[in-house]
Amino acid sequence: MNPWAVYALSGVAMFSVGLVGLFSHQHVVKRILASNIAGSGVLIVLVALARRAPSGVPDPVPHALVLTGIVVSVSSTALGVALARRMARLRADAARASEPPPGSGGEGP
Amino acid sequence: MSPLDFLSAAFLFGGGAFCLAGTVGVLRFPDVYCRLHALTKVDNLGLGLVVVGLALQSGSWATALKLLLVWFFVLISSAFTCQLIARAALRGRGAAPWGGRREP
Amino acid sequence: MHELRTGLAFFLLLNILAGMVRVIRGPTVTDRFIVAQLFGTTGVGVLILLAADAGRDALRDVALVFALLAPVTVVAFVRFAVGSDAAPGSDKEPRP
Amino acid sequence: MMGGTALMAWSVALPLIGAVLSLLVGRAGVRLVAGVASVATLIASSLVAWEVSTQGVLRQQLGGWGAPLGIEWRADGLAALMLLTIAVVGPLISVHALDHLGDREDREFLPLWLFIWCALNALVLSADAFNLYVTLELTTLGAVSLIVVRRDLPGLDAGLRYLLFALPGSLCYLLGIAFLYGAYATLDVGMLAQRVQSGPVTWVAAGLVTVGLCLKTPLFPLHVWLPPTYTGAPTPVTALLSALISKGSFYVLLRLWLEVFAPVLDAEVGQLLGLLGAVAVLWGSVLALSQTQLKRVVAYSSVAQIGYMFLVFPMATSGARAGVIYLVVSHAAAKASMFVAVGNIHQAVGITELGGVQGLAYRMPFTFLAMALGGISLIGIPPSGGFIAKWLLLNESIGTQQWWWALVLLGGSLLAAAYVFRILRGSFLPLPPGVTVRSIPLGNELAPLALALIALLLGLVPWFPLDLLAVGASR
Amino acid sequence: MDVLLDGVLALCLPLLAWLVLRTESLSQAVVLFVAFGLLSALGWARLEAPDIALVESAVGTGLTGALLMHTLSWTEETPPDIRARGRRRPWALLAVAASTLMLGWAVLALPADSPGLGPLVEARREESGVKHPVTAVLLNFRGYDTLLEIAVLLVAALGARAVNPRSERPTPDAGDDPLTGELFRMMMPALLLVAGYLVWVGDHGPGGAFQAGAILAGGGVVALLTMRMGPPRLSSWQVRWALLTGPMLFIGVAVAPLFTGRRLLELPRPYAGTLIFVVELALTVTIAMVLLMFFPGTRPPRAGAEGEP
Repeated sequence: MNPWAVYALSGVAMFSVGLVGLFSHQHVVKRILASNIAGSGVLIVLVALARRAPSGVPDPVPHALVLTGIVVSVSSTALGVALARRMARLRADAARASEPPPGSGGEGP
Repeated sequence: MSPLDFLSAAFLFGGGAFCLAGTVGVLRFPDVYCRLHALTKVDNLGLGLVVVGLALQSGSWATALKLLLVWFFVLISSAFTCQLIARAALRGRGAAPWGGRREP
Repeated sequence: MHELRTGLAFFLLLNILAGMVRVIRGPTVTDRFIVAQLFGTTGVGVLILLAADAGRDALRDVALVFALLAPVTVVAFVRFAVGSDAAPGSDKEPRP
Repeated sequence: MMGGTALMAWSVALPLIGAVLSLLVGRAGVRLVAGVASVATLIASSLVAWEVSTQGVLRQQLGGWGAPLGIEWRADGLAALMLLTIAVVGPLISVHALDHLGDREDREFLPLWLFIWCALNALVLSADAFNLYVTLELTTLGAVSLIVVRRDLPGLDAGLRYLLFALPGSLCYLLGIAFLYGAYATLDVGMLAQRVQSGPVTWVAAGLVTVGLCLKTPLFPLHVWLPPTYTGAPTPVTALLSALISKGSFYVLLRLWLEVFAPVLDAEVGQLLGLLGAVAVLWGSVLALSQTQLKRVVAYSSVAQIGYMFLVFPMATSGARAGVIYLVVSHAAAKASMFVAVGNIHQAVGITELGGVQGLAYRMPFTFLAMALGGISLIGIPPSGGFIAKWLLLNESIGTQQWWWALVLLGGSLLAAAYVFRILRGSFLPLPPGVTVRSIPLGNELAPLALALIALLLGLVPWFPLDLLAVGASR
Repeated sequence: MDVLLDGVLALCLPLLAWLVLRTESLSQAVVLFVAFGLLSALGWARLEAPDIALVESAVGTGLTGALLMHTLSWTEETPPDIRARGRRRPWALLAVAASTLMLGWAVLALPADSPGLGPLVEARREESGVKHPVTAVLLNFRGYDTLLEIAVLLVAALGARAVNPRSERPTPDAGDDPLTGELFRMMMPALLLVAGYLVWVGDHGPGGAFQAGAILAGGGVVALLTMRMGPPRLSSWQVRWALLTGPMLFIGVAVAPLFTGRRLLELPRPYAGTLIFVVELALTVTIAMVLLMFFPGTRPPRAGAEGEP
């Protein structure tokens, strides 16, 4: 069996695992990882399609699409992480502001 | 299989053996610092032997040099990695070195 | 020789999968990170083995990039592990 | 030089140049550069619309490469009308945003809005499936960056929620496109339309594309992210989201469905989409009635209005197509005017509860006139664009013997009337003592009024848009 | 043996993905995700996609790993109450399994040997001005996609930049040992060399602006985390020009043919190759700057402290 089908099926499986992870977890970073994994799954399917070419030389168009896809996926992952980071900071400040630190403690004014 | 191929196959097997040793070391050793030792073993010798094995059968000096370059960079980063992680483990997270007693 | 190289590549892949056990079991973050570095190096090994086949010389560039960028993650880890109180942007950083 | 096809290129390139230059000039000239770019793009878009109405469908092969290899643009009447809508509604919202947001925020709002404008123009013109994915992603990331422009906790929560719901939508769409490319070896929508045959690959691809775009539009079962995102985001950004950005993914679904999938898939799938639309209409309207927050009422009304749009799929005739596009355009204007009016009220009185509207009609006449006119268009009372759209849809539902869609239309209009009047009722009561009403700049009050008048104009002068829509209508 | 290697690799990618998402502790998930990035790079290598393996290795292990490692310091492990709700209801699992089977069925229904657009690209590759087919598609046949994609990068950088606090003053850091300084001094020349090589080789082999930009960003991250460089701020004009020269050049090249009656992005045949190379060079700087902007680093303690660690 031409190996492309194996990789395509594995890509589809990764896509499903990613989407399930995305919609079932609550932890923000986990959900961002899940969307990145689902993205990798779709891209592996695209490249697996490119390798079906009988002439042995893979079809370059899906490769270009996947290059664009990876850049888009990295941008959205990095943006998601930046937003999650800022939200964690604001929540920490809000939590720290709401209950005053017990003693002088390490917390600065 | 010319003698050169035999030699490169031997190197490749050696490299594989060291990689196995490194991995088993990382799995089996009791604490962070021993595992670091096992990790760098894979970098230096495991990869080194594989690189030499491939360089022998690559047949062109350019490829051989490029393989050595790859190995050289891995060596540098492995030296730094080992030192940095050991220092980080000792100071930051305070992982106590293994005191020699047999773990349960 | 192709069979030997691919076989060794497969063997190294099994090494990587074996390393997963330490990642799952590893008590501290440092252990897990060490295994990540081990994967990086073993991955370089697999790539240069695959690169020896005809027409796949570009995989050596991939191995080169892996080797070069390994320290980036290490430095990030060190910043996280050493100065978890002083790491930039961490919560416990005393407000200016 | 200024041929029709070159104008298409300028309508996409100008906002991109404007965005990059406004980033480059930094703090000083952002408003100037953005203003010039907006006016230039408005002119380019209207000229493209004029060229399409006179010369018919415009095509352009980007980079000089043919269809399967390169990317092609196709501007038919639908695309031209969408270009006009974006070019008119968008800048009006951004004018309002300049005063509504603080000084620092509008320096970040303008470049992002120009990027989104470029993405929407590119999306409307493009006839290449993967290119549509890139434009959808550019719109999504632009929208997320806009939602968090205020850097406050609700904005960040809204932005993350939107990102984590829009990403899987784009990925489903991309996987559907991957299957289509795998089966038919082309990404051009026109060539796909010729090559697509019924088969497992096409069904799965159509399912993925539909689910992905319904997640981004959003259609009823997948709409859970809409209310919290619309209320968390700053109001002008919500106006942009509801009026233009959600229309982008619906436009892609409409184009792919009517041209590629409809002839191949059997009618039951269209009925299912229509059914989901109908449920969305009832669900959105009922929830809009039960909300206490002003913004949430208008947000749930968006869920309902999107439900109307999906009624086009069960009756895939050219009349229904014209009706639903007319609904899209008039909803863009009307919903934008309502959200901008809500922004004014929030700025003036600072209260977001429905009760806070009490007695403001006298103090903020233009804002409430705009809200009333926008409400008329949402309900579909005769002189408004909404009425024309619902009238066309009613005709089609009777014409194709699917009378139940007429019931949904009428029921939805009734519920819409309920929640619009519920908002307006309070504003005519006497002003409660002790409520201080800050005066808001005239520009802020005129923006919603202009948007509402556009929705009204669409009802009074329907023949130009309808003739434009007829250009290049496939069936 | 090849089939065995492909089979195991294709099998353990989804397994690893499931493992990443199943673990409760975040540090375990991040490390497994880095391993997942490595294995997917091997997957790209086996699928004869060296360009993508390059981008995956440069971006995946270099930047995403470091970015996620950085997240460990500010997000707590999954709080127990959320974990309980994370269990999926049985009917949802059934629906997912059914849809996955349908996707698999569709994959198997795809024609097994359709060459796609490969032959067409091969036929017209000379006209594109570059010899490497992927670069030809990426920057000439479908150059419009890449133009919009640069806009995606800029927008994401704007969003992340607006959200990362710039005013953070670093605490006097005791942890900054001379070792990382040495590492940085040794690594940077090698990184610059390899990045330049990749941009140059992009013309006739796998490589190009994205790979080179990601590698430069890797070096920049080390500089950022070892306090040798402050985070790139949009307020300084050097950063703005470095960020926007690439896009402006690319838009200029795209719009220029409109003035002579030709179509958008229609590169003149004779010097299409050089134009593409110049645009790629400028884009490398842009991509490196954008990828750096995703890092929330802090400004160096004092301007004077730039030299000594």
